[in-house]
Amino acid sequence: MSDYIFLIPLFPLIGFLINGLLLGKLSRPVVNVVACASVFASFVVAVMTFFELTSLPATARVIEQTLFTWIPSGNFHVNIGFLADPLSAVMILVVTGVGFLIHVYSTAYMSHDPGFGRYFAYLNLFTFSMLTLVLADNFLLMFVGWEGVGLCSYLLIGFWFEKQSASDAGKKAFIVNRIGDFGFLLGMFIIFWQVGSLHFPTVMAAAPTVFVAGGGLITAVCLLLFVGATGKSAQIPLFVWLPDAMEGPTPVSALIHAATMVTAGVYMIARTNVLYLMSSDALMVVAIIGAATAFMAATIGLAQNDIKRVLAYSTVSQLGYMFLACGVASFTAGVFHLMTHAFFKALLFLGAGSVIHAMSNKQDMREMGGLSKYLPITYRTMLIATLAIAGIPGLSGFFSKDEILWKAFSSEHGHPIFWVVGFATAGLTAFYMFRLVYLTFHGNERMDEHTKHHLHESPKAMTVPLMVLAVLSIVGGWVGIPHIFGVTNQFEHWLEPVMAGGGGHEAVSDVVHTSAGGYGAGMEITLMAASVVLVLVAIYLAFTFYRKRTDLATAWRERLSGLHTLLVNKYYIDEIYHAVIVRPLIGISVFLWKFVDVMVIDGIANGSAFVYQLSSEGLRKVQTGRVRSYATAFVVGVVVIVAYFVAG
Amino acid sequence: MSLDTVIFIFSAVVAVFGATMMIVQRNPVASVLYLILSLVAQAVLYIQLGSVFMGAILVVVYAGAILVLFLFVIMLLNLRGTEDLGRGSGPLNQLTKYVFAVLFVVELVFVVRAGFFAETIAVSVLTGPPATDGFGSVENVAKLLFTRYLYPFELTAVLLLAAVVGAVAIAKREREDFATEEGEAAHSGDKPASPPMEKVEG
Amino acid sequence: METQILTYVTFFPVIGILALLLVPKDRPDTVKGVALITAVITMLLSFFLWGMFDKMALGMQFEIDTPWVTSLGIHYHLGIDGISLLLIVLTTVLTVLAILASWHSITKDIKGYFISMLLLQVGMIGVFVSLDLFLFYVFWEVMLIPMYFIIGLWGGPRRIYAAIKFVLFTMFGSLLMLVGIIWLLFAYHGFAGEYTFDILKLSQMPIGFREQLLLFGAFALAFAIKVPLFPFHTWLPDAHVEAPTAGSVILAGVLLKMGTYGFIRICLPMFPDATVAYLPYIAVLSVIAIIYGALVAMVQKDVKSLVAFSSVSHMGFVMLGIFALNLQGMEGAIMQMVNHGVSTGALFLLVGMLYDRRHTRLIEEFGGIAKVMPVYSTFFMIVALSSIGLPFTNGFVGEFLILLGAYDRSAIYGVLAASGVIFAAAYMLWMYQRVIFGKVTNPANEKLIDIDWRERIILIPLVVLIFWIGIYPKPLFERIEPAAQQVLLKVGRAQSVELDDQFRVNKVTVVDVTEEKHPTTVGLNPEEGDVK
Amino acid sequence: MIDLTSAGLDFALIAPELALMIAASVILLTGYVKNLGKLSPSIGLLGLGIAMALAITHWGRQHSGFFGMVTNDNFGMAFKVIAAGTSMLALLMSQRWLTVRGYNRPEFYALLLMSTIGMMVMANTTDLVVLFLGLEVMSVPLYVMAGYAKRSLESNESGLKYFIMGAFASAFLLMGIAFVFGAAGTTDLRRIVADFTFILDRADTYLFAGTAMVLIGFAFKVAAVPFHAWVPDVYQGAPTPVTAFFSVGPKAAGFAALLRIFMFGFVSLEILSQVFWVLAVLTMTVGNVLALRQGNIKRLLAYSSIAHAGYILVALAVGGPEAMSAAIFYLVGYAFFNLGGFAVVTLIETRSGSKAEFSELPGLAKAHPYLAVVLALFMFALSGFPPTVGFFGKFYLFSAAVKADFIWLAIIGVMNSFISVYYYLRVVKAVYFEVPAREFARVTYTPAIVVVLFITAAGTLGLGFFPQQLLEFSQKALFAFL
Amino acid sequence: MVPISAYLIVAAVLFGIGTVGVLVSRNIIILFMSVELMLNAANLALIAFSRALNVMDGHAFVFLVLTVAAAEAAVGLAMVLTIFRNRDSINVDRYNLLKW
Repeated sequence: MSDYIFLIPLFPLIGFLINGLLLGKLSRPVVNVVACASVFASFVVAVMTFFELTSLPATARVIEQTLFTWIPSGNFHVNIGFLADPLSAVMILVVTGVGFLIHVYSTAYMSHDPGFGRYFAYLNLFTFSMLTLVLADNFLLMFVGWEGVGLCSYLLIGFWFEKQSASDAGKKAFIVNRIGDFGFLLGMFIIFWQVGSLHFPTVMAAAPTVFVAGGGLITAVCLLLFVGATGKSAQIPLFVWLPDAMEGPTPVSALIHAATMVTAGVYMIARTNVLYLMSSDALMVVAIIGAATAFMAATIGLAQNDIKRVLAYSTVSQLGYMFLACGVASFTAGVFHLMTHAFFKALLFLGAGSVIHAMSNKQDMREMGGLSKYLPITYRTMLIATLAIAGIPGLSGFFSKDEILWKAFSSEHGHPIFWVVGFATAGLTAFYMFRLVYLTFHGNERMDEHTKHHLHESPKAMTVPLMVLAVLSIVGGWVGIPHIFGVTNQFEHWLEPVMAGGGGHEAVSDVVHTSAGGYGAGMEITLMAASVVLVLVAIYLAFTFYRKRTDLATAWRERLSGLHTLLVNKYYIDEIYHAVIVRPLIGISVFLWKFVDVMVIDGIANGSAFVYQLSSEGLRKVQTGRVRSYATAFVVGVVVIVAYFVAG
Repeated sequence: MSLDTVIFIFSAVVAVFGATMMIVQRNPVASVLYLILSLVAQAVLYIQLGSVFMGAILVVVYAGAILVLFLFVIMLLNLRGTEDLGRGSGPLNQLTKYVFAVLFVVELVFVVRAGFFAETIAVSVLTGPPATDGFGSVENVAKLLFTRYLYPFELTAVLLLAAVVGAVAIAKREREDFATEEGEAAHSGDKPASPPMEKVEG
Repeated sequence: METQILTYVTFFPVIGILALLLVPKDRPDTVKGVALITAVITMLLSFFLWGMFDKMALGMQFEIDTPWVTSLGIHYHLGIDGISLLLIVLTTVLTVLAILASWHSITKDIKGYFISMLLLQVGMIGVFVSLDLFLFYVFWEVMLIPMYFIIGLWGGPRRIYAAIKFVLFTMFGSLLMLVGIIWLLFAYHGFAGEYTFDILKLSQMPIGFREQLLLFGAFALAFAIKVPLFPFHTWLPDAHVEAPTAGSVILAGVLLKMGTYGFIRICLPMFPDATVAYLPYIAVLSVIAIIYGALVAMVQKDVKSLVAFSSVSHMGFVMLGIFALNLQGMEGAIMQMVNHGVSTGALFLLVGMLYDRRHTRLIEEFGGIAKVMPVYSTFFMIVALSSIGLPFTNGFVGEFLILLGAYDRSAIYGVLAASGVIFAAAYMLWMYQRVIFGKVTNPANEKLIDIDWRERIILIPLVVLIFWIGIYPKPLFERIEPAAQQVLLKVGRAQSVELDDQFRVNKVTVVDVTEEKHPTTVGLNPEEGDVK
Repeated sequence: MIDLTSAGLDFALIAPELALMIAASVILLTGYVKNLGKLSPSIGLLGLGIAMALAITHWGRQHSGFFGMVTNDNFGMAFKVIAAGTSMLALLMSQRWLTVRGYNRPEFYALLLMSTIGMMVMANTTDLVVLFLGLEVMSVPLYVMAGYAKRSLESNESGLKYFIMGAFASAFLLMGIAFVFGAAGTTDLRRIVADFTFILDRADTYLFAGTAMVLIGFAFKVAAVPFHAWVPDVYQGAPTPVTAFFSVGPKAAGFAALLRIFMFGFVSLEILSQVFWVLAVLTMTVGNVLALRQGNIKRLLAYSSIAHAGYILVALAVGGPEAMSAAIFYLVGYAFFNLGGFAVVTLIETRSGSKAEFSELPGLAKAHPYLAVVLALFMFALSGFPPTVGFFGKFYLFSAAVKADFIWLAIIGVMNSFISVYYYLRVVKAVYFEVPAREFARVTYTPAIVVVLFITAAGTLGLGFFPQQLLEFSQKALFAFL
Repeated sequence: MVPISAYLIVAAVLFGIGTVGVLVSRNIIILFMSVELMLNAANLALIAFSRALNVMDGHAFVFLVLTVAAAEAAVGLAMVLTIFRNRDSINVDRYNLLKW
């Protein structure tokens, strides 16, 4: 009985159709119920799927289902088909689970917005697309979900379309994503013309025989796919859209731009790990981009004052971690961090949402402070999340992040430099996250009276999801406790069948993992300890700067003003893109239109017409109306013709 | 140099002279007279060529009838070349006219001379085969006209009829016009050149 | 019924025209009614055609072949394959919608308008069904006249310029085509000893390489102008901007397809070697058209001319697909022909609806429409997305296959053309943002009424098509695949190419395709055609 | 083999001419008798009808008489039919126009008939003398008709110009015939054909010069560039129905003569093809280019008729039966749509104060939708749009050219008809798209003109849809071509 | 013995003069007479040729041509009459209402 997977994406689709087609005809509670129920239903199915998979033997944990043929064109044959295996199982659980919580949260958060129907329709559509993405059994269907989520993020970012900035951000997100999709498309083309199919199992099976390992072609494929990933998962150079995406409603940021959609890139690389393992160059690139993004975003995060933007950059940074993991061929670690990150980052955003909710839609942390006593639950849950992301031992973030760091250091694709970068980033993360916490919840209350008067803890519908997520952010990591603590890495073990040796080569616990680049367990412990220490230091610094001696913060800001402005302005990357790409493009277009089109081409057409008219005017003058001149013309003709005859 | 030649040269010169004078005259009457002169000279050439009858006809009909018609018209219109024809066309224009006209003459002459030099040509260098008796006589012309050229001869009748009808239709004064009812309304009086006339006309 | 059905489909509108002639001028509603009924019946006939079409069969179906002008071998030869079938249905459907769309917007000389509309339909369907070159040419030209009047009489301020430009551009190409047609006539006579314009017979005839080059040039010019391919596209924006809504819908929806259809039906099968020889140039032009159109569309101030330039870009895709010379490209191109008809048609309809309300199409005049016309905005969003080729909308299926095919022909084409996808998103969404999103700044927009039922009825079928083709295009593919294979097989006749099992035409060589390779080649050498 | 030079005075041979002559005489005799004058148009029609019928009865038979001066063959008959038909339509058109202008007098119809006689004479003879006389019989009445509206300065001028140029041209023609006579010793084309080679090497220069001037003489009649200059002036000035007649009748006759002389008589001079090539290209191009900027419809149609003569000259350049039948086909089609166009103009001109300027057209579509449609039809036919006979004619013509490898000629031809589209569309544009400055003065239809419009329109469309019959006609016309 | 071609040359010259007359004379009457002269030149050629070929067809033709000339003269002069009435001028160049 494995033919019910299609229900997972179907339910949200139904929800979307109901809410979408009957837009404005349904009462608010009905809409809420439809929306949440549909997602919950697919969550249930997802759980069932999960357990069915567990029931199967590890090697046979694949459930495939083909609905119908989508595009049949010669030997190009693509089905609407779904595939559930451990990897997608993890994803659907995260998507539906976290998704459901966020739906619930939204019912309260959007309770005052007139466009709630539209909102939930979009949200369901998003869930549908995301599930299609993770369940697709071929690249093209994945691409469908891939673009689908892009569309939804466009719609949801621009949800408050009357705000110029919002619609701008939406457009930006979509177009930047398109650039990524462009790479994805080309990747697919190569795969198809090489393998003759886009079906995942087929491709993965055929890849080793079709492609030369380390060859240019496979590298091209991986890199092109990775371009897609950078677009979707906001990596350098295409990360610019994510911060702006914060224009959308906060739950949207939580769901799309933290927990699920942005991780699609990671998922896709994990899904195609077979290909990536065949091209160490591609892996190298992925790792470098990942590390660079992680560090850069973290630095920017230091200087942001908008609470959501801080979280946004932290998201970018965390995604960088995941790519770093993939880049060092430790896809398991990547996916693991993906999951934990989904928990705590969703929590953080929702918390931020509740804060903004309470602050009557103010987002600037400089106007906050001391909120802990007004929003106790929010405060506590967010604190947990912060600890988790900072990597305090025992919480989910710790395990996932440290696995990544360790792999970056130890894996044969890894390199100490990666570790160093990751290590530094960990410190930065801890610092800016605690900066956020202190600025928001501690210290004197900087908000104006009016806002202060309205401060209140959010309703149950919002706090309950917070608490659930808090729990998850704590325990979420325990499924992946590394071997050194003498337990099997359940998570790695679970994903093993999907990974072509990637996670598998050191999966079995009792194997002493000297294989990991020849480093011992001792090393791993040391590094772990080091990072913990660094994190604690960072937290202390944040405490001193933003709690104890705020003057220091300002002092340092003065001292490093140059650097500070650079960070505040996000390295001026938006500006650079605008100056280097957008502006010239517009210029060229105008030139093409006004000059090439109007002047050259039409010029030639109308010009030749004009020449005819002119010659017509000229010739008319010959027609003087004097009969004798006609006779002259006549005689000229006679002379010529007679001469011609007589001569030849 | 036989008498023949002398006559030929003389009449040829006269013919050409008359023609030339005709076109350079300002007074039409004079040019008509010059044309008559030229025609008479041509008639002489006809006769030299053994076409006595046609020569006579040329003088009688052409000089006698057609050109008189010209004179008649000239008198009718009372033209004495007094009208100032204004400046003619510009010098360049004139030049081209003359150049091409002359070119044309040269061509014709060349054609004739080419025929002249061609050995195998039927048009013999000399005056051709001796004229068969009665060549160009009235009888023979008549025979031809009423046998072989009967049809064209009849056609000339049609032609002349058409010409007469046409000439009348055009030249006739308006007063006694036949015209249908609406027709009457359309034209009033017969001083056509006057602008109001044009208006009614237009 | 079955035997003559093509005649019925083609000429049924004539009955409508005759009926219209009898209707007095001062009864506009009757006129509209008659026109609409005629169009609907024609549409139903075409559906019937679709139903009876045997998707398994290779070659032409419902053929009718009766002599017309015997002494020149001109036949009244009709017949369709999957490609024509799709385009016919598209034509009939769009005509119905176009007539509905002009219900209120056309006020002056309604009778003449609908007569030209139906006449136009006859011409268009005729082009798609005729298998006789002469007939093809006749329909091709006939269709100019009603379009000339539609633009010139019911168009915008610069309508006269646009109308004349449209006619002259099209004429210019088609006249050379005429010479080509005549040449073929005698070439075939020299080859088989009979006079015929039969496309199927003519495409059996081997033609010398140099002749092929010239003939392909003659035909390709006519078709390229119609498509329109890059340097010949300038008539399109003018025609679109000035034409009334329905005119633009038909123009973009069907007329442009006649060009690409011509390539598929005539140029490729008849001049395979020339096709291969010209391939790089046309492919490059198509790529230019894709990017050029998109870029120029981005900076347009008038929504309609934006859509017009987007058509240039989209038709560039179609051309590229055709000249990818493989099954994917070809089928993608055919799909894209339909898709473009649907999406762009819908876009023009939408723009028209806005124009009916505001009598302007300048982007800066609008903004915040979503607030006042939510339903409209939703439709607009869907159509815009299909036009930028979002998966599960019709646009994606075609574009993807085209790009797939083009990539196989040459990676460069694939890459460059695919970049067009990005620009498409850019100009479309930017326009959408400026028109629909934002606050209502222009007071004139404050009390716009949302679209009424008539307009919804116009749009819903198109939206249904958008998703149907996007999600379950199988029925269409089944019908076009045999046809596409036939075309590629014909191209495979070329000395210079070889076909692999997937009908992928692999270029072998062009240069050494010369006379002696064609023992039976008929060679009138145009160069010697001067004074003699 | 019948004796083509029989002396038999078989009047059956010239029955059509006789019929016309009788009709003309009757008109002239009864014309000024009270109340009988009104009959003269009908009498004329009757005569033309009889003549046409007689001509048709001769179809397929082929014999000669009057000492070989008259030769009946299908070719001649075809052109007789064309001539008769043309003048019928012209006659029907002219009545109304003349009446309004006050020139409705019987001799007009007599002249029309006589000039028709001239055309018929030209059509069925192989003797240059008869050809010359026929030309004169045709032309002299035409001169008069051109100047027939004698109170109109334009008409006077048009008549005079036509006369001067016509006489000038016929002088050249005469000189040419003289030279041919000098070279061949005969003026009968059949004799010339019989011993052509002999003549050629006996007196080639004479022959060449003669041919050249004969060619010029008829090139003038068909208005080939550079002998076209008179056309616009004469066409514009002459009464519109007469112009209609000019634009078809004499052209057809001229082409009959040209075909007869150069496709039969001097067919073996290969130099001809080149000359006609140049003439054709010049004529097409100049005609079209000049027409682009005309403001007067009659003048525009005049230039367009020049251009059409150019198209037909293509056939002469190409040569061969295909081309000739194409030329005949085109002439017939052209007769229909050109006369139709002029009929509309005539109708418009019957309004007082009208000079058939472009500025008078706007509003026509509103005032007379059907008239506008018909006019548009003729314009599209002139520019060669399918499914009109105009398109098929061009198609047939150019296909003949392509068949004989004159591909460049064909291309130049189609390019020219492309240019022509522009100015024909200008007319349509003026009629339909432009807003009238003032109210369009309504025209009044007469049965006659309606009949003309109907016939021409029906011919233009019908022959476009079903050209087969006309094709066969034009091919049969060359049967035993002499 | 005068060679025939001499006559022909005379004819040619006369014809040429006639042509020149048409081209240069602005007086309509003289212009007509030039045309007549051209016809006569042709006649002279005909006569000469028929003499040379010793066939008399030329004579008959000339006879016919004379009638043609007469007819033309009649019609032409009638026209001159009319136009002179309307325009009070015999200058051909003045008759240019119709142009371009």
